[in-house]
Amino acid sequence: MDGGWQHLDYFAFVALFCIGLYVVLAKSNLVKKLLGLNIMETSVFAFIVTSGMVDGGTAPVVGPGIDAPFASPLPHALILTGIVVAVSITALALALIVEIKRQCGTIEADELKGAE
Amino acid sequence: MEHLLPLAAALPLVAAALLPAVAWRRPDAAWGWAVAVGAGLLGIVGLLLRRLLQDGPFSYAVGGWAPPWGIELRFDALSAFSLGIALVGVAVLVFSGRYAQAAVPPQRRAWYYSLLLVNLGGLVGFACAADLFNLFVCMELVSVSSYALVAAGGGRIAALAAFKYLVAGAVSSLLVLFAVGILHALTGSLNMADVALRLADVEARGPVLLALGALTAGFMVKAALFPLHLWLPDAHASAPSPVSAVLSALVVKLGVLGLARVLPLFAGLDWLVLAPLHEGLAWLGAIAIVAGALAALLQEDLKLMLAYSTVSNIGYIVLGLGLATPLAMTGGLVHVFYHALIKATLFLAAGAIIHQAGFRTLRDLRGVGRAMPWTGVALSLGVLAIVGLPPTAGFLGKWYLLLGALEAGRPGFAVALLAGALLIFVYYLRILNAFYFRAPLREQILAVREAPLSMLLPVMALALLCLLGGLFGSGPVALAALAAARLAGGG
Amino acid sequence: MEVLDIRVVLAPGISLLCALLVFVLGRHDGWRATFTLGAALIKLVLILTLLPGSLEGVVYVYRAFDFPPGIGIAFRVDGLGMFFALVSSTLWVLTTIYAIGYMRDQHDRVRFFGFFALCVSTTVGIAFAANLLTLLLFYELLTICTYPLVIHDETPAALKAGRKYLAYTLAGGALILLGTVLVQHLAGSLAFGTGGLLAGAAGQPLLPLAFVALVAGFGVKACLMPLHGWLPTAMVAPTPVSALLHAVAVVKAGVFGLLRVIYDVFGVELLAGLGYTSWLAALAAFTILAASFAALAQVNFKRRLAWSTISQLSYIVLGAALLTPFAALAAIVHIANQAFAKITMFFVAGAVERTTGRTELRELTGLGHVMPWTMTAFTIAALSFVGVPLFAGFVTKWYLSLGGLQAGAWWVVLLMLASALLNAAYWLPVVYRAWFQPPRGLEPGVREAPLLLLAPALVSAAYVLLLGVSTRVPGMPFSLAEAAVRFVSGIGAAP
Amino acid sequence: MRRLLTALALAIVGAVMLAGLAGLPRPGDPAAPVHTHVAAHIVAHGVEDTGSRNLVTAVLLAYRAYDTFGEVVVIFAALAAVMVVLAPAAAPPPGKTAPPPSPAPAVAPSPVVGFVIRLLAPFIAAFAALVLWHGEALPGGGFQAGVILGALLVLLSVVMGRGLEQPLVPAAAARWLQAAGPLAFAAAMLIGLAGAGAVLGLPAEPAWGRHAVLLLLELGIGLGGAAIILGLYLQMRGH
Repeated sequence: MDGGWQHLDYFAFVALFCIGLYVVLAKSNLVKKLLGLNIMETSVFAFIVTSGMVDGGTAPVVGPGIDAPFASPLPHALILTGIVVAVSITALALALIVEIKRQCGTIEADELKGAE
Repeated sequence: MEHLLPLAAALPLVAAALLPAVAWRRPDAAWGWAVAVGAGLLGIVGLLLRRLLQDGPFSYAVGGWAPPWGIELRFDALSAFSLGIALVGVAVLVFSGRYAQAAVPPQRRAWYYSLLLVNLGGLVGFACAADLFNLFVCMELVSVSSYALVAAGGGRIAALAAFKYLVAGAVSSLLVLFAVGILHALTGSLNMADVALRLADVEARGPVLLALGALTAGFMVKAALFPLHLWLPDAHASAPSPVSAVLSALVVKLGVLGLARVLPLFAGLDWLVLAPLHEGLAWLGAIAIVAGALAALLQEDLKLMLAYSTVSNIGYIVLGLGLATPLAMTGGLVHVFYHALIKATLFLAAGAIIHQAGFRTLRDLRGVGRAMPWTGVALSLGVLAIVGLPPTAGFLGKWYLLLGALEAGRPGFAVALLAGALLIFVYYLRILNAFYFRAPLREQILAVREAPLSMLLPVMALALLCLLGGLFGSGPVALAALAAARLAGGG
Repeated sequence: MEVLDIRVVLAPGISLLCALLVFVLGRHDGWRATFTLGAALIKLVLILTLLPGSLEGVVYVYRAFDFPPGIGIAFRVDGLGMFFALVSSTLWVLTTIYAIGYMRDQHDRVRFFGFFALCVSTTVGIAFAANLLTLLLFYELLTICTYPLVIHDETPAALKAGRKYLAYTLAGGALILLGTVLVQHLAGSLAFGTGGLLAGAAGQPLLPLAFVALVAGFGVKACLMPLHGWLPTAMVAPTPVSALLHAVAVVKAGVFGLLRVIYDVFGVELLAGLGYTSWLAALAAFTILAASFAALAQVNFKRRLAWSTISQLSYIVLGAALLTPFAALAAIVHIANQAFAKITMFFVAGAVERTTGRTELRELTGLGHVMPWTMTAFTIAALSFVGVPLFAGFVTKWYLSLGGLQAGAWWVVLLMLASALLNAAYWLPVVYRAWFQPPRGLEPGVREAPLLLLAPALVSAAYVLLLGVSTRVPGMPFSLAEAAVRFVSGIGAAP
Repeated sequence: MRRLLTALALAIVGAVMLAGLAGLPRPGDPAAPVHTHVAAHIVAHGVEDTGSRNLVTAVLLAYRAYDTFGEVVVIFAALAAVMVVLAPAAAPPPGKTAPPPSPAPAVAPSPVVGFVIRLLAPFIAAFAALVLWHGEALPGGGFQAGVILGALLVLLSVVMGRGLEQPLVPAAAARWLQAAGPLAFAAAMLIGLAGAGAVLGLPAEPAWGRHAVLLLLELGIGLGGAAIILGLYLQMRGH
């Protein structure tokens, strides 16, 4: 807690995370739930990338004439993986929504509960 | 020889990707391919296990990059759960041969086997991971394949359950990823041993607590620990039976193993007292035992009963982790392994019965035990084992948990555990009564035939393991005690 | 002296093998009868070969499985276990012959005889258990194996009785498990034969809990009031099953477990210091009287037998709770005395029911004229219950009184007298009416019971007489009981 | 009411998270452990160790190649998952009409769009190749190239009206291409085992060996990714 708030970036992350979680919990439409999930995912990715940045740094590509401080390459690699996972889950979720729509005729969670 | 460790997970994963291409011209080849890969996995795990028993835990630096720069894999006593994964995996794959013909539409079948292999590979990778992010990736391999497998059989309930499972699973995965991010930001490392070492020097308390909370919550959802179990019953009950077996026997254990992996990270911190967390886990576990058993008691659907019983059994395991004495944790971890075998037996036997009879509620299935004597024997053995009757495998976990509760000076938990066990007995008795001692309601039941050999064989083999696993259970117990000692000793 | 001997596992193993054979090949009546009877005889012979050694004080042991690691499923034949095994395997032969006759033309005979054999296998397992966990294991298995027998008729009443039976016995099993875990926790071991596992644990706060859990757990099957409720309900089972429940296996497993708890787990010295057993003795005394009064009120033959069993079992509990050598002798001997007398009664009840269709006590009137042999057996058993000298029951009452006096509890003598009177009150009138009143309302063709039903009853009745008169004959059960008492450490040699 | 409670609960969650995160090192602080430990090692030795100037690539394909392998399988699993969920069930559920087989796109793309895309196609493909090829030296790499190539294939499928029954890539070949990523990694595992003595290691000899391995991996990831994206599109198009 060195001297007050130097963490505004994290504030944005928390706000995004909570918005996403709210959408997941409160929205009835399954597509909106999925969007909320994506917002949450984005927020976590942003958090991890943020934690790897450095003041005045550049992308970690070494070459002639580039030797400033580099942003940590590790979070970038992690987040690339994370994004791929998120995309995969989104694809699967969309497929499930299509299937639910075809089988039940609706994608509203409230109506689905009644239909069960 | 040591190179087998990275290949254990890689074999099913690569084979999974190749399977649709291999099976494109010859759809029948999919099953044979999958079974062969499962057998190969079992062989590799067997070799790894032999080395573990001979030389103790061993590590592998993938790509030759020494930890913490690269990814380390580690095969220790906790990783020995791989044996359970491989055994259940082979049984499920063999069983699927006939079952999938009826339950999975032909155009989905190759993909179904492919996803099963991805699932098994991810599980083995998870059990052997010594790197936080690797742990996460393996968890996602398991999760993505599990969500989809739930819906593999088709049907509206399955699709809805899969979606529910997906949302709960994705949020919990995010929590874990978030915690991994925090730990990385605090220590600059991802290797678990390294993180634990460097975390001890971290002064900031807030982020550490937040990471601990996020990890615990995330893995609790994965483990379906009461009250975060709501996604489980529908998903496990509506999936095709072999998938239910994998989910209930193996996939929920991910959460428990994950907890057992990450909690020691925090053991080196002087200021952090884990006792309240343990206390909370113990209570949740005890409540889960009773609540899961009560919920199971109210079910009429055979597979829903089994699904709720999983909630109850996860309670046993978590109670063991929460009591946090060596004996209690031994009990919990032994039950991780044996519950996998037992629940797989039960779900596969139930699957065979539902497959042959075409009914799935206890009322409709009355009298089916006489029509399918061998499957019935397997199911009965599984029931006796899950109830924890000596000398079956299910008793070992219960025994050490009880001793552990006394060791911790908490006889109250021992009594709760016994009460839960009695409740469990009551609802399994309903199954046996319906199958053997009640007159059939449906006349079709009388014409039901015994399951085909490819289904019967894996079920019988697993059932036999439930029995013999208890009688010759000193090996798993010794391994669990080893893992428990490491956990209790602070990693 | 401990001797490693494979016969110790063979004895329960033979019944297990028999059960498997019956399940797999038992569709044919002849084969099934051969397996069952053959196994019963082989086992009896096997146990008899162990007898001479046992009488000399040899303890046979065998360790089977390391389950759970460090404790193990192990077998050990000492005097007490030998006595129980001998009684149950002798009775198994008789019950098997009887059951073959009784179950003719019944449904699901394969299942019946399969589980029947399993029950006996587990009973011998209980008798030969070398530690508390092995005892618990077979005790639980016995519960499971008797369930299909209790609900054999599959009527709603049978299923209800089965549920009640399981609810009681499984709860009891859970209590025993709790007690076992407590003992392991307190003593660090579960092995019998040390004359008191918990001897070093005096003063531990969990000790009373362990005692209550174990006594209540075994008390369920021993029908200690108020845990007796399942037994009268379970009377819906076929008669051989009732015989099995009452005489051979289930209830005896309960009292046997209590004896183990008192003599081997806690030990006489520790219990004498703790004083818990005076409560147990009081409870047993109450059960003896209350169950006798309840028996008086019954008009159905089998139900009166059920209450009589509850009363008789508490003789054994009382004997153990008094903690004196004579009382211990009475307790052990009564395992046999009650078993043979009671099984005679059940054989008679079943024979009468199968031959005449009669199940009520007043319907026995005059049957002595039609079925003299059957009613002779009945009379012998009744006199034994009353405690007439030269009959088996007298031996128990005599030594129990002596044991009571040894313990300074003079009220035991009065209790024995009162119990004898009550027994007389509910058995002798039946005997009188059977012999000295004319038969009423019998169909003309009714004759003596068929040989398969009659012979076991007569043999066991003869045994009742033998037990009563042969207390000084070496090699008879009584001498074995004496040997057993000598080995129950802390009690000292019987005279 | 329920929404209010949810919002309230989330506000608490947010507050807890903020309070926890406040203790983290300031983002951008060069002295933070993120920069001084593993990352510092990679920055210092990455080029020398792996031969890749792009350190993200070095992490992805060398230091943490095992994770990337898992990631590639996750993409494949996504395809398998969508296939398992959406592939037509043999018999339609009773009471429901079978879905119409692969309906034509509701709006036919205008000829202008079609022409422009066909015109651009070679350039897009070349761009994908560039991104892939330079993945070791510039920001970019297999994943990015795969996405570009996949998008191209999807666009072409749209304008040419190609559906499941007549795909751009023949189905049998597509199955192998979809497995390209895991296959490339499997090959790299064996090469590493033979050439470097460790699964997924980079061979020291010959000099071009490790470049070849990295390129192989990039290629596998790119082609596999593109094939999977096309497969996903085709499967979803039917609905």
